[in-house]
Amino acid sequence: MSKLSVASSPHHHNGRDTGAVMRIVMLACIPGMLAQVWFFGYGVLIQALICISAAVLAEIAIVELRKKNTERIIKDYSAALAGLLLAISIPPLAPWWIAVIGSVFAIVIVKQLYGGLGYNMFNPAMAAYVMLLISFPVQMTSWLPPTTLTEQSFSLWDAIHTIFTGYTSNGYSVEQLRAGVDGITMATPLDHMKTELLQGFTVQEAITADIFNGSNGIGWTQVAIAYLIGGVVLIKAKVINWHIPISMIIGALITASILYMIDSSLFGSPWLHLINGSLIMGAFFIATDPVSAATTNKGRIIFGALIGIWIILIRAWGNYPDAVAFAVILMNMAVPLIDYYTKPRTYGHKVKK
Amino acid sequence: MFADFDLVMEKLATKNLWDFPGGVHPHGYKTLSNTSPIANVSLPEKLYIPVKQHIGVDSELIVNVGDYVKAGQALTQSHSPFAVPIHASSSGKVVDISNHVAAHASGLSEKTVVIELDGLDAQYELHPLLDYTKYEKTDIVEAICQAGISGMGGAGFPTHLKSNSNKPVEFLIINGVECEPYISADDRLMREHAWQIRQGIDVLVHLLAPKQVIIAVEDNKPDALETMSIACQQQENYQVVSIPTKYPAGGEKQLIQVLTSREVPSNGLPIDVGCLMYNVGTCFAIADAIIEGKPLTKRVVTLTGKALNKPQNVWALIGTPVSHLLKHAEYSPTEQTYPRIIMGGPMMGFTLSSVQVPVVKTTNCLLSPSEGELPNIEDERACIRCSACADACPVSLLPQQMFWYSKAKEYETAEEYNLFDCIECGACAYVCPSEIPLVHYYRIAKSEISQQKIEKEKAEKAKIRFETRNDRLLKEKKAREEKHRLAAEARQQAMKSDTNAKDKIAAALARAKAKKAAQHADADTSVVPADTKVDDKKAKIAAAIARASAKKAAAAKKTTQNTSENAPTSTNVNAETPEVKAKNNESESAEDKKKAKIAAAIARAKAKKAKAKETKNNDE
Amino acid sequence: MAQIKSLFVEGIWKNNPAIVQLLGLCPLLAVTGTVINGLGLGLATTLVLLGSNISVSLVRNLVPNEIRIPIFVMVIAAFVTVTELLMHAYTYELYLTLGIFIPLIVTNCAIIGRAEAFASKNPVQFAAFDGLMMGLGFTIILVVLGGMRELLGLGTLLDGAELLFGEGAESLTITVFDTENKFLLAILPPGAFLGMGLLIAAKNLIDQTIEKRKLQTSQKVVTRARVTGTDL
Amino acid sequence: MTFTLLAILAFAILALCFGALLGYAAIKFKVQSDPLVDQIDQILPQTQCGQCGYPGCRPYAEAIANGDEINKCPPGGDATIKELADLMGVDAKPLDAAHGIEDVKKVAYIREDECIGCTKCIQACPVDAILGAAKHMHTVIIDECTGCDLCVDPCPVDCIDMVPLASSSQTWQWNFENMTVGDIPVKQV
Repeated sequence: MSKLSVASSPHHHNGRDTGAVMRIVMLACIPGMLAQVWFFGYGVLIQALICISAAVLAEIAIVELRKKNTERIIKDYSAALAGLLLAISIPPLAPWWIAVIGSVFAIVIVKQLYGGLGYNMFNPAMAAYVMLLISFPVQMTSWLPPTTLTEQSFSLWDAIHTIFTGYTSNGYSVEQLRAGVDGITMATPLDHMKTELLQGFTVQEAITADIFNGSNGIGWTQVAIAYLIGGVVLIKAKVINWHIPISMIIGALITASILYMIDSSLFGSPWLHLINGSLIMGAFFIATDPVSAATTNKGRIIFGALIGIWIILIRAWGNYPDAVAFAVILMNMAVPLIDYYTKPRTYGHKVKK
Repeated sequence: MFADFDLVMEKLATKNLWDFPGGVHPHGYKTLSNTSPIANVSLPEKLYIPVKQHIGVDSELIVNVGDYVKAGQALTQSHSPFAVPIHASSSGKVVDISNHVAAHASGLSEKTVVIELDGLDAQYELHPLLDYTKYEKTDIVEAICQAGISGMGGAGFPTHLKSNSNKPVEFLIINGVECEPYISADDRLMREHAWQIRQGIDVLVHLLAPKQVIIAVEDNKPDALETMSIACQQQENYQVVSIPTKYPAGGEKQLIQVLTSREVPSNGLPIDVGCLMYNVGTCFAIADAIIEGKPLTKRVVTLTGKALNKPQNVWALIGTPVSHLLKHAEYSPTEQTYPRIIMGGPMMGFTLSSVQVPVVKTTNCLLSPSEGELPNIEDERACIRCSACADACPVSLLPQQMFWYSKAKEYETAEEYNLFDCIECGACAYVCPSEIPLVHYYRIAKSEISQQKIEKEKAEKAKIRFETRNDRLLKEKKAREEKHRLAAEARQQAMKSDTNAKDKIAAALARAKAKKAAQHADADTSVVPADTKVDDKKAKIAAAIARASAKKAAAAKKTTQNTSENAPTSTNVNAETPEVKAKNNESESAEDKKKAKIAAAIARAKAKKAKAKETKNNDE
Repeated sequence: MAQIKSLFVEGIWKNNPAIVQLLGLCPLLAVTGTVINGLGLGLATTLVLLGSNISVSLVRNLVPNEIRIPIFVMVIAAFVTVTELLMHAYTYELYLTLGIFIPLIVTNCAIIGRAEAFASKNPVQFAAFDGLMMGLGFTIILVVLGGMRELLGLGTLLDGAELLFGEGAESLTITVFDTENKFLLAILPPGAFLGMGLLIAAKNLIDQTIEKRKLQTSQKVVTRARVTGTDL
Repeated sequence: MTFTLLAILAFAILALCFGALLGYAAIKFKVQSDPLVDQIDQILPQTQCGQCGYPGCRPYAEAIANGDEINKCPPGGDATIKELADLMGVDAKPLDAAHGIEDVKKVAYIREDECIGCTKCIQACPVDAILGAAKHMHTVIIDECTGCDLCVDPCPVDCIDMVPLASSSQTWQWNFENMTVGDIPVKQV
C-alpha cells in the first residue's frame, strides 16, 4: 500500500536551483581572483577565506535565531557569495577585522534584518563595502601596487601575517609594502589620478606615473579583463542577462566620452575609466545581483545605464576615486520605481498611453 | 502592428515565421512512446463515464440503472447549445449512476455513469452524413454536437460552438504542435491517420470557408510533418508548416502569434483576430462523426514514463479506468518511491489521487515517471527576484510580482499585474531556481478571487434581504400598533356614543357562551378520537424536544472535560426515561399521555438546567 | 493620580515621541553623536515642551478652533527663541556645537503634536506634566542613542561634559577604550539611523514579551448579540 | 523700546494678513465628510451573525467608524480585516479569537423528518432564508443562507445542522492538504 503523491503542475524542473546559480557565479570569479593573485599577491585569497567563513557563520547564527531551516538556507550559497564579493572588493592586505566586520554587517544588517535572501533592498557586499569605506577610510584605501612595481615582495605567509598583525613576518608595515622603487607610496591608478587632479595637474600629467605604464593601469587592466571573461561565462551560462552589464558599460563609456570631449585635461578618457577600478567587475558581478537589481528587461537597461552614468559622475566630482559601490547602492534604491514603470506589455493587452 | 493576410502568407511562403516571447526547452522524451503504432487495449470490466466532460452546462441523463446500452448510444441529452452529450463507449448494462472520482486535480467526485461491459461491443445504429456537402450547415454542426465532440487539446470547449462562427475566418489553424514533453498521441495520430484528419479538416473548411488552412507541426516530428504534407498536397490552400520546437508553442494564443504575429485580445477569442484553431485529434473525431457517423467514444492516449515497462500509445475508450491502462503498459510500482501518476504532460498535467479515475475526452497522456526522472517536490526557497520566470513567460507577465502579491493575498494588486492573463503553462515554475510552485500560487489566487467575487455578490444580496426583512418587521409592528390603537379608540367611541353598548356586550357574551356549550356537547361525543390523535402527535413532539434537549446536554457535557466524571450519568438517565415513557405511551390512555407530557417537560427543564450548569462550569 | 501615572508611562515608554511616534527625527539623528549633545538638545526640547504645553493649556479655551495651529506655532516659536537666548547666554560652547538644531526645535513635530493632541484639551497641571514626561522620554532616547554612537565611534562616554556642566565637569568624561581605528559609521548620520532602528526593534521586542505574558493570564469573554429575537 | 514696538507691529500686520487668509480658506475649502459607515458596511460580509457583539453588520460598521476594533468579524476573516485596515488606515490585526474563529463556509441544513414546524428558526433567520409555515416542515434556501447559525439555537428539536458547503471541482481552491482521497494502493496493478 502506498499513497499516490499529489502536487500542482508543472511536475518538471530544469534542475538549476538557487545554490547552483550562486555556485556558478562564485566559479566565474576565479579568473579574476587568479589575476588579482598574480598581480597583487596572495592577500585576496586569505580575505576570501575570512569573508566567506565570517559571512556563513553570521548567516548560520541569524538563521538559527529566526528558527528557519538552517541547512537549506546555507546551501543556497548566497552568504558565501556575498562574502566572496566583499573579499575581492576590499584591499588585499586589509586587517582581518575589516573583513569580519564587513561580512557580518553584510549578512546581519543588510541581508537578514531586511528579511533574508530575496528581501534585501541593497546589495549586501556593496553596502558592507560602503560602510567599511566611510568608517575605516585609511585601511580601506591601502591598495597595493602591482608586485612588479614594489620594492618589497612578499610571500603567502607574509600576506597572512600582515592581515592578522598589520606587519609582514619581516616587520614591514602595509605602508612600506605600498612603496614603489623610488620609495614613494603608491596608490591605485584612479586614486593617483584623483590626487593629482586635486593638486592642479592634468590627466595627461597624472598618467605619466609608473602604475599607468603609458595609459593603462598595470595589473588593473589585466584583472578587469579576467573578470570580463568570468562575466561572459555567466552570460553564456544564462545566469545573468546581458542587459545590465552591457548597458552599464555603455552608459559609463558615453558619459566618460562626453566629459572627455568637453575637457580632456580634467576628465579621464573612456578607456581609462573602463579598465581601471572595478567597473567591469561591478558590471558583471555586482550590479547583476538578482535580489537588488531591476527585474524587467527594459528596467535592467535603465538600471545599468544609470549606474554607469553615476560611476563616471562620482569619479569626476565626488570624493571617492572608484564609485561602483555608491552607484550600485544609489540605483538599488530606485529599483522598485524602475520596475513599476517598466512593466512589459502583457500578451493581448494594448499599450497603455 | 497587425499583420494582414498577405503579409502572413508571404511569411509563410518564406518559412520565416514569427516568435513568441519567453518559452523553455525541456527535454522531449517523445521517443519513449512514439516508436510503436497505436495499440488497441482489451475491454475493461467496467467503464466510468463522467456526465460532464466539457466546459459549459450540464445535460440530462436519459438512461437509468439497469438499462442496456450499446456502443455509441447517447447517455445524456440537452437542449442547451452549451452542452454536448456523452456516449456509451461499449455495450453493456448501466449498473450504477453515482459519484465517482473525477479526472480533475482536486480528486473530487462527480456524477458518473458506470457501465458493466458484456464484451460484445455491440454497436448502436450509425447516422453518417457521408456526402456532407449536400446537407445544410446547421445539420453538420448539429451532427458534430451530437457526436459529443469537445476540444481534445486540453480545454474541452464544445467544438460545435466554435464551428458555428458568423465572423469571417481568415486562418483555420490545425494544431499538431504537441509541445509538452513526453506526449506523442497527436504525433502518432498524424502519422497513422493523416488522411482521416484531412477529411476532418475538409468538413471544417466546408463549414467555415477560411481563406487559408495552416497545419502547424513542431519540427521535432518529421514523420508527422511528412505524412500530413502528403495528405494535404492536393488541396491548394492547405499548408503544412513546421514550427520551431519550444514550449509552449502549442498554446492556442502562442501558436497564433507564431503563425500570424496577431495577438488575441485579453478576454477575447481567436476569431476576433480572424483565426480559429482545432486540435488534430478533434479533426479526426469530426471525420469519424460525419463520415462514419461514430460519436466520440475513444481517443489516443499516450502511456509513458519510465515506470511503465511498455510505454506506448493506445486507443482508449472514454471511461476506461486508469488502472486498466497502467496494467496494459505494465506499470512497475518498484520504479517509484513516491508513486506519481500524471494525467496530461509534465508541464500542465495534474497528478491523480486515485487510479480509478477514468479516461475522459481531454485525456491525452498518462505519465508515470520513475524515481529521479522528474524532480521530486521540494520545499520552496525564498524568491531571489532573478526574474528567470519573467524571461520564460510566454505572455510577458511578471511572475515574480504576481507571486509576491498572490502569496501576500493582495489580490487586487495581483490582478493589476494581469494575473488572469496567465495561461498556467508552467514555464515560470520550470525555470525557478528557488523551486517555487508559482502556478500553484496563481491558481489559488485566481480561485480565491472568483470566490471573493461570488461572496461579494452574496453579501450584497444578504444585506438587501436583511434590510427588507427589518423594514417588513417594522411595518408589521407599526400596523399592529395602529390596529390596536384604532380598536381601542373604536371601543372608547362606542362606549361613549352608544348607550346600549353594555347590553350589546352582554348579549354578545351570552351568544358566545351558548355556542361554546353547544360545541362542548358535540365534542363529548364525536371529537374524542381526533383529540387523542392530536395528543398523540403532541406527545411525539414533546418526546422529540426532550430528545433534542438531552442531546444538547450530552453534547455540552462532551466539551466539558473537568466535570465529565460525575455529571453525565445522572442527566443521561433523566433524559432517556421520558423518551422511553413517551414511546410506551403511544398505546396507552390519554391520561398517561398527559403524564408523559409533564415528564417530558420536566426532563426538558432538567436538561436545560444541566446544560446551563455545564456551560457555567465550562466558563470557570 | 491615575492620570499622572498614565502620563508618565505614555511619555517615557508607550507613546515615546522618539521611538514610537517617530517625531523630531531630524535633530534626533543629527545631534546624537555624543551623550552631551543629546542631553543638551533633549533638555532644550523639554524646556520648550513644558513651556508650550503650559501656555497652550492656559489659552485653550480662548483660542478659536480654526486658528489654533498658528497660535500654537507662535507660542512654540517664542519659547524656542527664549531657549536659544538662554543657551547662548549660559552654555555658549554647546550652543555652538548644536548650531542650527536649536532654532530647529520649533519644527519638532513632537512639540506641536503634544500641543494639539493633549495640551489643547486638558487642564494646565496635566498638560505641564505631559510636556515634562514627553520631553523626558525624548531626552532619554537622545542620551541612549548618543551613548551608543559615542561609545562605538569614539570609545568614550560623556565626552565634552564641560560644554553643558561648566569647567569642572571635564573629569566626568569616561574613556571606555582607546583606538586609533575609529568606527566612523557610528558617528556619521547613517549610524544614527541604524542605531535608531535597533532601539525601536529592542522596544518592540520588550513589548511583545510583555504582551505574551499578559495574554497567558487574561482571557476575554464576549457575549454574542442576537440580531433577531425568537419572540417576535 | 523701538525693538519691542517693531516686534508688536510686525506680529500685528502678520496676524491681520494670515487671519484674512485663514478665514478665506475656512470657508472656501470646507468639505463634507464622506459616509464612512457605508464604506465599512460594504466590506463586512453581511452574514448578520452578531458574533462581533453588535446586532448586525451595519451596527458593527457604525461602531468601527466610531473607533471600535476591526478584528471582530469571524465570518469575514483575515481578508475582511485587511480591507478594513486599508480603509481605516490602521494596521491589520489577527482575528480576535474571543469572537470566534474563521471557519469554512457553512450553510444551515434542516433534517426535515425531525422538524416539527415550530417556525422558531424562521423568526431567527436574519435574511429570510428559511421557508415554511407553522406545523409544516421547513427548509433552507441554500443560496440565500449566510451561514450565521442563528437558527441553530432556537430550534427546540435540534434538527438544524451547519454543514460545510460541498466543494465541487469548480469551486475547489487547490488545497491539496485537505484532499478527500489520496490513500490509494497503486501496487494492485
